[in-house]
Amino acid sequence: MSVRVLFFGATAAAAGIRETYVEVADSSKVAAVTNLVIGHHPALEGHKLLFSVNQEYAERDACISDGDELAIFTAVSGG
Amino acid sequence: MSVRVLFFGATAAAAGIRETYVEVADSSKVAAVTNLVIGHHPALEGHKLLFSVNQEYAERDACISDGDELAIFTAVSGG
Amino acid sequence: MDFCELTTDLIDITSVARRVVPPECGATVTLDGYVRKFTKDRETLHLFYEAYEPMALKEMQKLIEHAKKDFEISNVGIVHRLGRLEIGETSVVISVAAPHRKAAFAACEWMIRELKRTVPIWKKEVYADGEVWVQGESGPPAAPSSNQEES
Amino acid sequence: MDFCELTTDLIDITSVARRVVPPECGATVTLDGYVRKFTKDRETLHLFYEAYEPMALKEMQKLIEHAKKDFEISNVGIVHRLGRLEIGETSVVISVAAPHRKAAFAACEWMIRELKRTVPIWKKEVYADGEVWVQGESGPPAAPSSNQEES
Repeated sequence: MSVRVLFFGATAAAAGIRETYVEVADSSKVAAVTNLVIGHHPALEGHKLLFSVNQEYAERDACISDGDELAIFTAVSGG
Repeated sequence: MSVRVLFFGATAAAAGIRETYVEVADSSKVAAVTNLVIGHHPALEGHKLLFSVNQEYAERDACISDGDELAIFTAVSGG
Repeated sequence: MDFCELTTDLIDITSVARRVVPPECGATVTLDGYVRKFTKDRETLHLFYEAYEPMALKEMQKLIEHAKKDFEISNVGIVHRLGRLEIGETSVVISVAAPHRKAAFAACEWMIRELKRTVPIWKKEVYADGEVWVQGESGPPAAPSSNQEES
Repeated sequence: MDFCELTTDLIDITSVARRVVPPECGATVTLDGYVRKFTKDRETLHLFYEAYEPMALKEMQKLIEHAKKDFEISNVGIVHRLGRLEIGETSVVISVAAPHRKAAFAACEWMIRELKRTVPIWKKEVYADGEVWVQGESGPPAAPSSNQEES
């Protein structure tokens, strides 16, 4: 299945891209997709990462479905 | 001695004036001056009065000197 | 820069908040009090504020000094409107700048409570069928204390 | 009316504060966060804010819903600036109107704390000798709770 992956701030700077699509096995979890992404963009490794799936915060063990939007980012610093 | 007396808000409305001068004995207290003023402006009687002498809050037993400025008013309601 | 002012002009909140901002600060908390249309179901047409001006400015200045002693804040601005106010117009603005917002919130809340208790300003509410000088709720002022519970 | 917005334009505090005022309310509390010149003695030249915009708006909307459930407040407005900000410019405004100011203070303070913890916006500080994406201090968001102590 295909997952859209978004990066922001520090993760966008580390990955060198703001957006990508990855192909993963059906019912993959956030952790599996993230590991794949880190494989392609090893500079992400040093960061403490947070996740959202379809614009809701998600944990590493959350399941992802075809067409979902996964965002990978660091602790927010707005305000 | 001569004391300048000021009224504001409800006390100005009750007294019908905003300012007056009264002649009282030397070393009179706030209470004595106020009683004299109430004698001239009995509509002040119903009000719970507060006082300042020379623009500082004062109690009824505070002493007043010649030339002092006594203000007679009700609980403040700014804000 | 700290300041306290009485004015018969319209109050612009932004300009008050901006004037208290020093470069090292990160947050301003601003209390904006304004003319309510209804008080206990009675419709207010407009308000009138009167001050014992020199004493009001002294008391406002005392509030600022007291707050700067008790809270870790940088600057304070207080502006109170006088004269006739229409519904929705700002009657008072208190702006507090602080390096950390927690102190700004605490100081601002303390100052508006004390201002209503100690600063000699009086409000007249004008209704369709009359008018009344509002009595403060807090009784005569004692020495202000930041530890005091809200009455 | 409640609202939350992301904007690349300058934020005018007064207009934000005014838009949350219903006729029955008597006080608005406004938090105004802005660009600090110095963070730990290091001089910031300017800042850059980036958001995951649709999620940020959702999270801001959740904050408002949560606050209106937990505090007796009438309306809330939140505006966060995005893009490049110069020193002293407002980055965020949260305005809360309430019949009683105590609830407005409490809700406003709770909302800025939660916004900094949950709303996906990131700040980049630009110095003379480099730039850094600031890491939030609060770790990953748990379910927001108004009873929670400040971290």
